[in-house]
Amino acid sequence: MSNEVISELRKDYIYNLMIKGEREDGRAFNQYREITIDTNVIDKAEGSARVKLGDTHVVVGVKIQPGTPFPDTPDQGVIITNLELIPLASPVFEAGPPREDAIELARVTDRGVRESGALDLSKLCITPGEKVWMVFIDVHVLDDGGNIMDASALGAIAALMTAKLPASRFGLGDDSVVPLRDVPVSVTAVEIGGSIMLDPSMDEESIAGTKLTVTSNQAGELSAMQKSGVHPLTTEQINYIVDIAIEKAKEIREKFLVI
Amino acid sequence: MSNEVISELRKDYIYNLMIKGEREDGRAFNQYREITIDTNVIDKAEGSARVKLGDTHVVVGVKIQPGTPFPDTPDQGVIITNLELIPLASPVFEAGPPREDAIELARVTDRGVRESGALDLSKLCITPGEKVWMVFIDVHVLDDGGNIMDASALGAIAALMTAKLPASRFGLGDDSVVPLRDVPVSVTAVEIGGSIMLDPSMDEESIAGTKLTVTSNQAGELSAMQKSGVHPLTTEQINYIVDIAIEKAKEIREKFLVI
Amino acid sequence: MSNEVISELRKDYIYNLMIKGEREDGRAFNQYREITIDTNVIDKAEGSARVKLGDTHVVVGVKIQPGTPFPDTPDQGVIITNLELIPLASPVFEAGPPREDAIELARVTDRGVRESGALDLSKLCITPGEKVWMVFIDVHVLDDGGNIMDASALGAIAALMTAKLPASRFGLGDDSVVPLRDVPVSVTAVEIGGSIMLDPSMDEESIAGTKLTVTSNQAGELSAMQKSGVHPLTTEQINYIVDIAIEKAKEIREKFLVI
Amino acid sequence: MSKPEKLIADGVRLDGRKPDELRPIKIKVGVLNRADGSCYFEFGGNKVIAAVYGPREVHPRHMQKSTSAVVRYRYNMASFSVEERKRPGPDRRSIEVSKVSREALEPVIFQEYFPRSAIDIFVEILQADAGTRTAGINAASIALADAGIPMKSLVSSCAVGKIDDTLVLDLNKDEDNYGQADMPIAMTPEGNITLLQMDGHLSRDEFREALEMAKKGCTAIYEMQKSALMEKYSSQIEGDNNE
Amino acid sequence: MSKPEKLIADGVRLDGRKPDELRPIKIKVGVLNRADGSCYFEFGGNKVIAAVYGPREVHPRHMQKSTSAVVRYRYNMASFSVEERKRPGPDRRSIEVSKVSREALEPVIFQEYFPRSAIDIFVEILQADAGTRTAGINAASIALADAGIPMKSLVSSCAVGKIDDTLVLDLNKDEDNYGQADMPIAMTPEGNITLLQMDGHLSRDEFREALEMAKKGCTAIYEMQKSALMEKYSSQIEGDNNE
Amino acid sequence: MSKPEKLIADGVRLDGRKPDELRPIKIKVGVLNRADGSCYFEFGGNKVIAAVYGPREVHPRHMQKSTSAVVRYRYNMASFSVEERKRPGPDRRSIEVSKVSREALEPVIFQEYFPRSAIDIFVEILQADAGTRTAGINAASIALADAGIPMKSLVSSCAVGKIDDTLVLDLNKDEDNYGQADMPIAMTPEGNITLLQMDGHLSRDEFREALEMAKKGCTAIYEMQKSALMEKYSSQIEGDNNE
Repeated sequence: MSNEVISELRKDYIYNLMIKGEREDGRAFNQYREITIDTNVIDKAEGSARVKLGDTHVVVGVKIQPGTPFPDTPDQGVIITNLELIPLASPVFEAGPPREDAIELARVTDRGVRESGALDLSKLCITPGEKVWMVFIDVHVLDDGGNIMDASALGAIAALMTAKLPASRFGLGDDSVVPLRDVPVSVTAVEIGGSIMLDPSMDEESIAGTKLTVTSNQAGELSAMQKSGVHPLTTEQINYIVDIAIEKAKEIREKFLVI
Repeated sequence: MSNEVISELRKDYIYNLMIKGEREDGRAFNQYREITIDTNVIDKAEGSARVKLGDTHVVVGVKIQPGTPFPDTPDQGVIITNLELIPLASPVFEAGPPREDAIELARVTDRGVRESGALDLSKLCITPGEKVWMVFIDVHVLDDGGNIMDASALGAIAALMTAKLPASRFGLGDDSVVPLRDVPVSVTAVEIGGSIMLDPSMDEESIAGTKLTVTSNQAGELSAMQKSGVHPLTTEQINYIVDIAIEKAKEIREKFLVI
Repeated sequence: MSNEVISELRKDYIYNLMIKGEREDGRAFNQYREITIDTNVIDKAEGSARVKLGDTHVVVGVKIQPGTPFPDTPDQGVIITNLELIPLASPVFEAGPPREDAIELARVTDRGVRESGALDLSKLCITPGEKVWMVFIDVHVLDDGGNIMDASALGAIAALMTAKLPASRFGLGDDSVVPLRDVPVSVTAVEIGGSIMLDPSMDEESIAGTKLTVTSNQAGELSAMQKSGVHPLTTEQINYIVDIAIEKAKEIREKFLVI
Repeated sequence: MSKPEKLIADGVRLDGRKPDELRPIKIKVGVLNRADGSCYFEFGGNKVIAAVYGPREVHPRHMQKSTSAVVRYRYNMASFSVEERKRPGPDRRSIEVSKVSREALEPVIFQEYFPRSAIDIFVEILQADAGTRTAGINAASIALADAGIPMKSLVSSCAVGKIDDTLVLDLNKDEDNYGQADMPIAMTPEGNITLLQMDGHLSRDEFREALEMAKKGCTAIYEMQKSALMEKYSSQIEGDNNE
Repeated sequence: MSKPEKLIADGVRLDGRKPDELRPIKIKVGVLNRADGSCYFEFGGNKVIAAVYGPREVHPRHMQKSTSAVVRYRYNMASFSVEERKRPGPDRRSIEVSKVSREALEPVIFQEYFPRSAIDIFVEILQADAGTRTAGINAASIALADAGIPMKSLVSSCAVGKIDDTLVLDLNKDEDNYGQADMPIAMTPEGNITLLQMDGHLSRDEFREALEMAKKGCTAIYEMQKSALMEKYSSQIEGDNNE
Repeated sequence: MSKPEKLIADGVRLDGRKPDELRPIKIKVGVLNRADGSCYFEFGGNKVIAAVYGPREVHPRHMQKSTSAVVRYRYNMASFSVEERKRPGPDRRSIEVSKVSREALEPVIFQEYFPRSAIDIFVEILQADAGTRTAGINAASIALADAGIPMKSLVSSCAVGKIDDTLVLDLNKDEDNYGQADMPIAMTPEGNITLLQMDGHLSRDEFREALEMAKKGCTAIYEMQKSALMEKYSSQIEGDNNE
């Protein structure tokens, strides 16, 4: 995606550091950059969060409105996750319909929430077959400093944790909290020249052969995974990433996402 | 928009004339080109008008159909104004979705009608919250000779003045006239090298630094304004334009738009 | 469309053969290539057919679902025919919205079915004004060996002949066969240098000045026609094509489309 | 209008025409200032305007042809041209009509005179009443001549249809809605067919008869097209003499 | 909120402001890492962020101008910025707002310094509360300065409206919904008007008064814009001295 | 089908398979005339066809890479391939599937042999029954070989899922709808994982076990892919000898 914005010299520099077991910002291979999460930053949204993950900056807004259920799940609410890589956030992003990178990020963010069962969709039913709550999770990327994936997933769950069902606005009774029952956390690793690092910076991401995102739940079990990028991974690498991702997710959850 | 179609020589010619207080077609600075308005030119439309303003030629058709009101105005009719700069009308127009020029023209035409209160939207309600009259104002530009803006606005109000609500066709009682209660007129001025001229020709428009459209109502008061173009205007220039625009609108209204 | 993929040498070769009354594959001018039709090839579709016409290969799937009738035909079912020239089928096809060739093929296929009255639309009404059967005929072209037109039309009628109304799946009673009352067959001729040939191969199609498709029904009467391409035809040529097309359609119908 | 009992009675159609009678035609040449050539064409209730630009540069450039001009044709219906408002922009029908209309005119244009150029034909349907594509081709043909595009001949176009088992020339909207067949053609003065479409139901013999009827209609239209161009041309000559 | 009985009483507006009082403004300069210049701007309930990239290469290349930079402006509302979720992507309103906002800023940019280049301005509305276009222009103006784009001056923007027959500065959402007129302007420090739109109902005299009121509002905003830039600049100087 | 009480009983699945058993596979190589390489692949109820064109010129040209071929992959579902008719054209799901499928195959293609070229892979799903992406990758891998594209190895793909708390190979549609987890992978014969996705619920240990089960499935598929290619190759040799 952003291959062009990093010079060959810089690539060599990072690569050589890596061989010595170091990263450009001095982090350990399994160390995240500084995380800041502020919630309720957008009053007009039913839930919202601003996440800063190092230089990466995303705002996630959750809008909730009544709508029609899907025919095959008449008694379940609907989650719709959207992510835009707007040109404000990076010189390499372009205006226009979302491209495959943005679509993949949106869909993996969505699966993290959906497959972990974090949202109890059956509690989002208003009238079976007719009216359910539609939960729109919109991820707005403002600054791409690398690893948008984890920032988006963090923002999505943090925004949901503070979101309200706006029942009173639609004459549907009192407002209530969104029925959350798990707190999934996504952890992304990159493989660079055989080494595995967590939470890649933009430069690291741009020279990585492949990324693996592992989303795990409160029980320390897997909810979603996605390999992205052309370099293959060995079974050992995958198992290693899964192990540290689950641990790291636990750490992040306990530190930033206490209900 | 059409900067490219006018040669440097021609620009100089017009500019030099202007310095002498003259225009290429001999008009006074505050004089309009010849206006011709024919109404009921399209039988299939509920209202229609063909406007010729000098070399500029537009046809406006008004279609009226029942539809659903907007949720926030359940007891009001809906106005939808559309304008296309079709490639038939000028060598510089292109096929495809409307571009910013066409969108601006459509929206300013729309605001002229809407903000003047010309249409009594509450009388366009059929069943509150369920069914209202949708008034589609479609401006079809056939020949761009400059100042499409004023020709469109003239065509829109002239078409509305002759339009009927086609109630009988939809089994909703007898046809009736469209509930009009004002006759807004848009007057556009351009600023060229510090001078102000009304009703720019195509060449004048293409060398003008900026345009100001002023829409005023029967009471001689302002309903809508739009500055378009990159050159700034001084307060004095704006006040001057507002004054002559209101007068000119009165003249045009009395001559061409008698109910 | 595919002018570019055939070399000048090859054009000359075919042209010279044609002057001697021969075709590249040895066929007579009014002879079709080998036809194979397999039906019920897609279990998920309500009806389906795979047609091989020489090197040309299409799969037609018919999906049938309840939907809303058009306002002006409240008691009639709806036919929607779609055809895609997907890039898998030819080096000259491109991804993206269907282009004029694909749209023309789809619309002529549609008219063949529709105008012959093959489908009794009044029997596809479920609740007048509210619910009717929507019959989607989707033509998937897999290999373009020339004369996609006739292969599509054959596939469409063959798929319809085996299609079922899936009433039980929608709680609308028992499944039943689609109400067919005619078997239209399209026959396409090309004009090359004054000669008329049926069922053009890809190379013949690409050098032909014009095509004429004639769809006729069981009674040997005309249901639809379409001239396509820039070369004019004389009255004599047209009458000749109509005559042989009706005969050829009869042959094909009797051999391949027995109800 | 709901389906009338009879569309033709005693050889007279609902609008008073005989079976082989065209609707009234009104032609104005050169009605637009910006276009290189233009024509306003009324054909019964159809009101269409055609404009021609070119030969001119081709954008995007990859559409250029190295040995001839590219001819482009855009048939477009105004939103207000029909009973039910039409959404602006091209739909599948207008894309097909544009294609066959272009192919109806290409054979008479000397495209090889203008390699790497475009000849753009724009046809706007301001009011539609059955037969818009034929009205558009008639208008476009005149607009091409008005633009000075070298042509082998004009092209003329009209339809034949079948109503109440009778072949009739030039269907109007009601006849089209409730008729049994519709067959638009376009033709050069030499009788070469450049457009032929048909839908509905015609026997082989009816088809032959319909084709002959349509050709007569085209011949009549051709005379009107020629007159309209001659009139404009001669008035220009006069104008030149008066100067 | 449904229409309140009065929007202003005893010279005090529903949110407690006086007629000629702006909503609170909060400015942060240089909030983004990737952009060449950026600004976060809170204007009452509006939260907007502007980024500037450039001068940089123009893609697609045919948009290049040979003698000056191309200025592009993309105003975009986040889906969650409004009460009813907005569909992502540009609509007709945002295309118009982008156009007039770009024209509000172009006069102060030395475009001729950067032929064949692009100066891209992106404005994201994270939360909307009436006046988003004016907030966006204020933010963009600072972001341009932050990006080091040579400018003749800043541009400042605010609206004047009419509620209960009274002219008031800087409408909030309720005043906008239930008011009688809204008139956003943008202005250079010298008093040149670079944006002017108006809709609703104003007499000629009200208009003149409104324009003066708006100009005063712009002047006040200009001071805040200047301070915010000075603050960032001086903190940088300090930072440099501390090194 | 509504949710059955049990998806697996006594170690036997509803379709009669054992937990680690693949659905029947049918492979035909070289089924298309126009494509450079092609493969028809049936995988249980899935019917997919893959075509490969290339190396060939890249359009639009700005997508060219100067040091290697561009690999493009278009996964597309026929409208009639599923129970509810699918609207034609790409949707968000198919764009994601295309991306990860391309990335599953790129590692085995010698892209650097063909700078400035494109290798285009088209996969059409004619009938879908869970596992379409894995069927598509298997088909595409063979089509690449059939097209003579130089490859390090084939790629094989299948999924492991969890139903009734039991890990099973290669979910069918009902198992997918009512199961607890689905994990498609793709693998080279050397065991390198080129695609890995997962959703649902798996413990760490289940994941490890699932990965091993999937690898066994891929190995079995690899043998079938090889046989299909060998068969075509040897029949060609025979054909050549007979000439």
